[in-house]
Amino acid sequence: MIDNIPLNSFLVISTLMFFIGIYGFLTRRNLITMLMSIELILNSVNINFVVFNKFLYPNLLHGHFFSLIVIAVAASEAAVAIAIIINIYRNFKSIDVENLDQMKL
Amino acid sequence: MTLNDIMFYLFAGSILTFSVLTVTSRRILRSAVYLLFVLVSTAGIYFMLNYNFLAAVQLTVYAGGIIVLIIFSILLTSHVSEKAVVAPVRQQIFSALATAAGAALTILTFLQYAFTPSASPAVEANVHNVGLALVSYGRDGFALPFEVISILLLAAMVGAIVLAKKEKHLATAGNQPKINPDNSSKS
Amino acid sequence: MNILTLFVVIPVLTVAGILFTKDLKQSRMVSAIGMTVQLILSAILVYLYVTERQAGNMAPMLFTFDALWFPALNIHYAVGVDGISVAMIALTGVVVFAGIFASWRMEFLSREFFISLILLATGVFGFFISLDLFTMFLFYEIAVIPMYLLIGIWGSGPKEYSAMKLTLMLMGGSALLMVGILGIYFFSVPEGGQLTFNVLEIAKHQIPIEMQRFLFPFTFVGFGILGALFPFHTWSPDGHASAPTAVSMLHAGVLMKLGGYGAFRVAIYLMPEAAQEQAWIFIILTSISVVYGAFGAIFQKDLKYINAYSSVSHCGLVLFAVLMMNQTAFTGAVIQMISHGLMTALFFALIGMIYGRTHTRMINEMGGLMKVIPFLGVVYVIAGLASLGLPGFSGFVAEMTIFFGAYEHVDLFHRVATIVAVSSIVITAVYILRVVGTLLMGPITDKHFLHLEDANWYERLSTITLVIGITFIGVAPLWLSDMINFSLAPLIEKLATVQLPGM
Amino acid sequence: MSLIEILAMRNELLLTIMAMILLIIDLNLNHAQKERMIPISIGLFLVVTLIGFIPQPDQTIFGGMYHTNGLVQLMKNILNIGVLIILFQSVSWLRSPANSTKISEYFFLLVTTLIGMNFMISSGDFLMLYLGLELATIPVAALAAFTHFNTKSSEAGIKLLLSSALSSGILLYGISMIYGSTGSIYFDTIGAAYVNVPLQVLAFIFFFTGMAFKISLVPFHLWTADVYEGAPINITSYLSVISKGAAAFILVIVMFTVFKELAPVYKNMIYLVAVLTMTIGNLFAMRQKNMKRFLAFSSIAQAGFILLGILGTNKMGMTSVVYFVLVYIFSNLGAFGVVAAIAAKTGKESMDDYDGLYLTNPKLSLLMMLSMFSLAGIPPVAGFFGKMFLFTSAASGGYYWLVFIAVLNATISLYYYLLVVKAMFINKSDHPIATFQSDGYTKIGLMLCALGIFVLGFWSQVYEFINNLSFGI
Amino acid sequence: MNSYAYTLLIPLIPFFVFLFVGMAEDKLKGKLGGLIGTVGLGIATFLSYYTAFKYFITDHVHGTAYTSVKAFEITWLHLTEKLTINLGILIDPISVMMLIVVSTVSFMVHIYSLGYMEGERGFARFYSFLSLFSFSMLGLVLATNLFQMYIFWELVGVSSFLLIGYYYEKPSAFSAAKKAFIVTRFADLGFLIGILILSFTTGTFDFQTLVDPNGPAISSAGGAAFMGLSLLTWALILIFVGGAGKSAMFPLHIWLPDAMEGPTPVSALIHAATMVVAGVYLVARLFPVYALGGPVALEVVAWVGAFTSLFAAVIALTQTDIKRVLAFSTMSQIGYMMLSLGVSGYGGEEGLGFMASNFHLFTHAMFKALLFLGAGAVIHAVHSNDMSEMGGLRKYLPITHMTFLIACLTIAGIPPFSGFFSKDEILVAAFHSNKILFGIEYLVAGLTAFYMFRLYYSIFWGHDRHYHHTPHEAPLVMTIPLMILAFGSIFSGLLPFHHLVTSDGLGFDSHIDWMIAAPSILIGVVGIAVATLMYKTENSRPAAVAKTFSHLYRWSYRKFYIDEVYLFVTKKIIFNYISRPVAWFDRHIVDGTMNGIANLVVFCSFNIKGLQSGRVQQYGFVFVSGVVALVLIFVYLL
Repeated sequence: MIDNIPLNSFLVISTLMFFIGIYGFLTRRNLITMLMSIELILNSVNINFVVFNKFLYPNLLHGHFFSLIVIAVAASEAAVAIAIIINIYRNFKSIDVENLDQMKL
Repeated sequence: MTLNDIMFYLFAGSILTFSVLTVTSRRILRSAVYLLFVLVSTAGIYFMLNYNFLAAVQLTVYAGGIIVLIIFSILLTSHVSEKAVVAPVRQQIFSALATAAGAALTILTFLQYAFTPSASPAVEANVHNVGLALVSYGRDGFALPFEVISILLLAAMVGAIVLAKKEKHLATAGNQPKINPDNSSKS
Repeated sequence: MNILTLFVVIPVLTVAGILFTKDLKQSRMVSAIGMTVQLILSAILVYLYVTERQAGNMAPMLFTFDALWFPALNIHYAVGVDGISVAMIALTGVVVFAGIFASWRMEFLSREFFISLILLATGVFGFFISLDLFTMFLFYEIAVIPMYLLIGIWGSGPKEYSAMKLTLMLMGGSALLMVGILGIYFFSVPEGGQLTFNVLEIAKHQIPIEMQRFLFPFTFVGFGILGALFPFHTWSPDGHASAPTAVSMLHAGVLMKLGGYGAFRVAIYLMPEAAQEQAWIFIILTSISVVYGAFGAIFQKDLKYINAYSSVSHCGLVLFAVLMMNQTAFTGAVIQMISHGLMTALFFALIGMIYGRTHTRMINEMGGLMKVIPFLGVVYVIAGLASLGLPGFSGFVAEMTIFFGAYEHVDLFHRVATIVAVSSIVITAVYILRVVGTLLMGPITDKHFLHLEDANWYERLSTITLVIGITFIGVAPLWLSDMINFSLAPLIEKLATVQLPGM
Repeated sequence: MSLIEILAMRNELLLTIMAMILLIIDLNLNHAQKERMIPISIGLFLVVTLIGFIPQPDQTIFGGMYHTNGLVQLMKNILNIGVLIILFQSVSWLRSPANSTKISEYFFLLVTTLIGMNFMISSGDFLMLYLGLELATIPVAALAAFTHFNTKSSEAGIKLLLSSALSSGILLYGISMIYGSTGSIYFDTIGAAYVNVPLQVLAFIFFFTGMAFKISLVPFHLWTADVYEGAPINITSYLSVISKGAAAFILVIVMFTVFKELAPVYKNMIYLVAVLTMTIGNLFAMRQKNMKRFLAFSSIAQAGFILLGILGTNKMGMTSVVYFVLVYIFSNLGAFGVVAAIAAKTGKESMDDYDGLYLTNPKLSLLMMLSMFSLAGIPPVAGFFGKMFLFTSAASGGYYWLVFIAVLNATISLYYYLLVVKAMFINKSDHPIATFQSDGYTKIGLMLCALGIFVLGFWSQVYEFINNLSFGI
Repeated sequence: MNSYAYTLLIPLIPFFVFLFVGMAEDKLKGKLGGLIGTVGLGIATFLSYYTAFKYFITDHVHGTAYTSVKAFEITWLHLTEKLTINLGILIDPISVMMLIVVSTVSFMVHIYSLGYMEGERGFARFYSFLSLFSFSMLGLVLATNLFQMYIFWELVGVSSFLLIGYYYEKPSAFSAAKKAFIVTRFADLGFLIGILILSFTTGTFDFQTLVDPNGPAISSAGGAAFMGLSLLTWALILIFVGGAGKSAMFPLHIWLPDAMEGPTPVSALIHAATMVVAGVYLVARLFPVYALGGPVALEVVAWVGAFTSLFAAVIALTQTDIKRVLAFSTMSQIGYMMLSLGVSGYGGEEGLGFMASNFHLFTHAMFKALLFLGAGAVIHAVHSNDMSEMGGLRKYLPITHMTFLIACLTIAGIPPFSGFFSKDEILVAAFHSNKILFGIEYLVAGLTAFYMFRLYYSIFWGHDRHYHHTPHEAPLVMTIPLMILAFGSIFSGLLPFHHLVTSDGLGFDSHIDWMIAAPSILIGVVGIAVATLMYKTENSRPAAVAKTFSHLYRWSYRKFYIDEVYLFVTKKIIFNYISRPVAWFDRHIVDGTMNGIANLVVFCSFNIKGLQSGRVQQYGFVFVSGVVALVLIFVYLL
């Protein structure tokens, strides 16, 4: 279907997306946006898996299933994360990551 | 340029644009919506690649589930109009540098590598094949991860519940001994 | 059971026994019994060893026992003794015995004190009986670590600092040692053989010379730190000064000897080629040690510091002798170890006893003690005279043997080094007499001293044991030197085969 | 697939069943009865642990996704014992009113993470590895954030979760590259196809950092201290011992099998990381006054030592790593156990509070001292042997200078371990922690540790046993 | 074993006395300890005389050379393959002669001390030390080899130390003891190094082998050279340094005057008659080696001896402490002996100096012991050492006076007293060797006569001082030794030394050379006359002389400031400029480095805390940077 689009285009996109996600993780002050950055990262990984599967190794569905599992993991991660974030909001009345420095040295 | 190409660049463009917007927008709710767009665009690419099942999952679980969860929590924890505090410029610059370097190195490496496609005949990722693989326990079957992920989901559920559970007796017990007095560790 | 294993078993049993005691009286009793048995056992060992040798047993090690411990790494529990180890064991037996009696009145946490002390002794005994580098290292560390508690808990002055410094420096030494030992292990046999930690096995082959060059400094300095090699000796003055009496005794008397013994048994014995090549560096360092320690001692005011610096000087002489690498010097090194062990233990015992009475160790705060505590005074003078190498005491024998051994080298470098080392005998006399003069002679400086009591029975027992040891060796050294001499044969043979290009 | 083959997964199956049983029983208990969960859970877990010791043939099932052999089974047993001790040690904490309503959840989450680890170390492909890793992390994050009223706890939870998400993102990206360059997610297939080309090295590095995060190697360790300090103490010990041990184990396995062709490259990398880890970990640990934080940093330094075993890339290396992990579990749990016992009774966890502890609580102090010595690698306790063998395997690769640096670091670590000893034995205090009695569970837990610390070293059969199961490149 | 085996008892009896008395010190009441010691030494003395009789008379075949006999020998220690330390007893003319000297003087002192030390605290201790000294000294003279000699040399040193410091509560006494010990120890360093060189050059310690004129030791003299002299010469010079230390040769003499802080009998025994001549004995012992192997060394001996004798005599002129005067006189006389050895040749008539030296040693022991014991009796009477507090004592102390006068005449070389004979031989020997040395000795002879009679007149003549109580003659137990020694002083000159003690064992004929003797008598008489003139009655002449030669007088009085130089060297240089910097270096540099390393670690530890900020995004940043860095390094750089 889109065989004429080079593999590398996908890879560049996913890599960029991956590092954008990391950038977001490193700069967003809000815990939820950090979580969203994580989702970006995972999503870029998924693209990688899917694209590799499709373009290089279409005989088996390894990448496909890997993506599937990653989505599920992402969901459970998000669930727990949000639970904790809400907990934090209860305690701090804020979810700014900068407030989370009670422990340092 | 075929329609497919156009579609691809459209999706690719939207993925990149919205990704950037997600991590830069100062309104959290908007970020969430941009993220939704990214995820939907990704699903579009999956569709284009003919991985319909995966695309569907992407839409339902990711876009439908996670984003909704996130939006709920945003609504719970902040005002809609509230603008997010921006990280200091220094932090932004350094992070940008590090990530840019990382991206450059990674892309460079990718481009250097000569990927060799497998010569074996392709398997279509239709529901039949996917379903079969999910329950087959031989080589290239995914029954085990499929089972294990259920434990993970259960555990996450229990974990989330346990964390979210309000403790009635604690609300009243002001004299509860604090195991970690907050000032004790600021050394 | 193998007699050598008993040397480890008895202290362990003693420790176990102390665990069941309730107060000072009981725990010191158990310790005294245990260590008396140990002393007797040492005497028996000497006797058995001599008889065995006279019966014509020419094996390099006697009473050997070998049990495979970690088969995968070929680690054995291998024990065996030659004349040198027998001598060191006897020394340890005497010093530990005296140490127990010197701490007869250790009121504070007495059980713990005796346990730590005897654990230390266990390590030392274990070290001397080991033939396997691994167990040797194990026992070495066992011996070092109780030191921390002993100084830290029961010490005086800046005890935490001293204890920490001592422990860390010695452990730093064991870092070097670890590299050395592992290196030796991996080159213990020619390519493809079963690697071994056994000293005797390793000695059969030559470690590749490049490896020796790399490993020798590690091993030698590693042991050298324990033997107070300049400039790694600074743990010693502080450590001794802060340690309680018995600990100083054991430490200076026995533990520091681990350094000399190890340098000899491991560094030189297993890597003679590199030793020959690199000896000159360490000869310079040890010559400095010898003179430097003595000069350092002149200036000190604290009795323990004086003795600590004197130990630096004397132990420097041990390493100096070891590096001379001939039969006479080796013999001298061993005798010096024993001699210094006894003398310095005696010194520290006396210092502890004097300190217990006057509550000061500063010599300028004391004076005229000979009149009030004549017994301790006389013994102090004896110790001093022994320390400055008076004939009739062990120090003389040791020093002379070392000097003659060292002078046996015909080249100018060795001879100049020897003369530098010889000159220490004058400096030693200076500081010893300075102490004796200020401390014991002259009028009594403080009227509180008039009410001091002379030594108790246990103090007498402790000191007299050591004095007997010192004089016995000093008067009749032949048996000892012959015992050592015989055991040096394998090493001398090994050294004789060493051919170095361009040397 | 026959039933017998399924039984190869007996650990995971039993633990899953146990988790389910816990949930079901919990539903039938009212608030007052929750404490009954403690003996039930520990009893069940004990059964699982014991069953683990029944010998079992080597098996590979699910087409290679899951495999088990003697070594893996041994590792699972080690983890089981560790968790058992942690369960014993957490009893008094669980009984406190704040937690008594959540006892079964605690056990449930702990057991699920253990299931994750079991899957992880049994994994035969990267998918299971990843899944196990996540299963071993996400519930722990929930556990770390377990104490609601404590803000630090929540903070620890979110820090753990976010950092680990980042790291597993990177790890996943690495796996995707591995997949992209080899076309498989199975270890056996990949191992045959893996060579030293930039993409694959890059993929390996991404993967390695993800694992390094779990083992908390420098510079991927920064989450450790905060999380360890904030989390409930039993979770801290769980993280520092069980998680770390399992991750280190699978890392060694993967490096020895899948990435064996990269050995020349990763040896240098490990050299660098090991030096950094030991040094930085020590430098941080030196100044810590909070015992949990202190142990956190010390465990970072310990992780650096583990890397030494990998450098040998031989049978001895693997044996020494597993052996070290085993010894380390007992030593560290001994230390954590004492800290936990004291914290549970008095709420004190600063080193200054330990002044004069020996005079009031001699047994705890002795155990603490033994643990410290074991961690520092001082004979005759087991830690000495553990460290010694790690050094030996590094030396077998010719890394003498690294051994030297490592032993110097061990010396530095001795410094701060001795600080604890000093506090307990030497320092005087006007207000020492009063003499107290711990409950029976804690005592059993502590005694198990003491036993392990003493016996494991001298009992050479343990090492031999491991050695017979190990393999090298 | 041979017929001399019993000689083993000679040193061993005092040794066991030492052990017994020393250990049972507290239990021995009254004079018991002293009596035991005296009896023990009496036996040893008897055995010594028996040995002398046996060796010189019964066992000697007339006309043959005296041979040396090893009475006893055991191996004490194996040093190297060749070198073995033996302990044994060597009987030959000089050892037998020394045996007589040592045992006689020691026995006299033992008896004398029964009176002199009466009532002292630690009376038994005194006797145990005396016995220890006797043991060591006897062991020294009987040594069969150089190393044994060194062993006993050290023991002698320590017993001297103990005896000088007998009044240990007096700081001056102890510091004198310390000084004596350290100075001689310093000299022994030379001795030891000399032994090292000698033994490795010759391959033996044994005297019999060493001194064999045809043996390997001497023939190997041409061995390796160092700084222009052969190694053997260096060895001999260094050994002489050891001897010079014990014998208080310039510049190692400074301990001797201070050593007078010890009890007077001790001074008589150790610092006049026996120990201080050990240096002479040492050179005499090795004389063939010196004479044949290292003439240069022998020359050094001669010049040092000559200079010391003059130097000490000049100092003795002005001292006021009677014991110090005697001490300097001792130095001067030992200088004579050294000189005599130094000018001697080997064998027959050539060896006159050797014979003369031993002869003088013998006579000097008698009269110097007598002088000291006499001085002791005086001090006993007036409780002071200072000449200015004495005067007119001849009427209170008649026996002491008489014996003292005899001794003075003897030392002044007036015939027919023994000193005349021995000194004459020395002068002859010097005359034949070197005229300058000879001249010096003439001068010294005159000075000796002068200062001895200055001493004599100051004590016994002049008017009475204010004594605390009327001085009275010493008890019999003290005067009898005086009389015996006076007898010895008078008559020992008649002994036929040139037949008994010669360099090669063979006797030779010797007669008094009046060409030399007469002027020497004259010089002696002049010296006495001047002294009489100045000191017999109190007058202003001494003060006038002192004023005329004020510089010389002050230098002499202050002993040429040698003590100050030593003090400067020890206190300033060693203590302040070596020890203090070493201690400082140790504390601050060596220790400082170690602490510095520790501090550096702590410093680092504090300075990396920014890394652990508690901010999870920074953690992430470090994480990502770490990944990037690893990628950069291991993918692209390596």
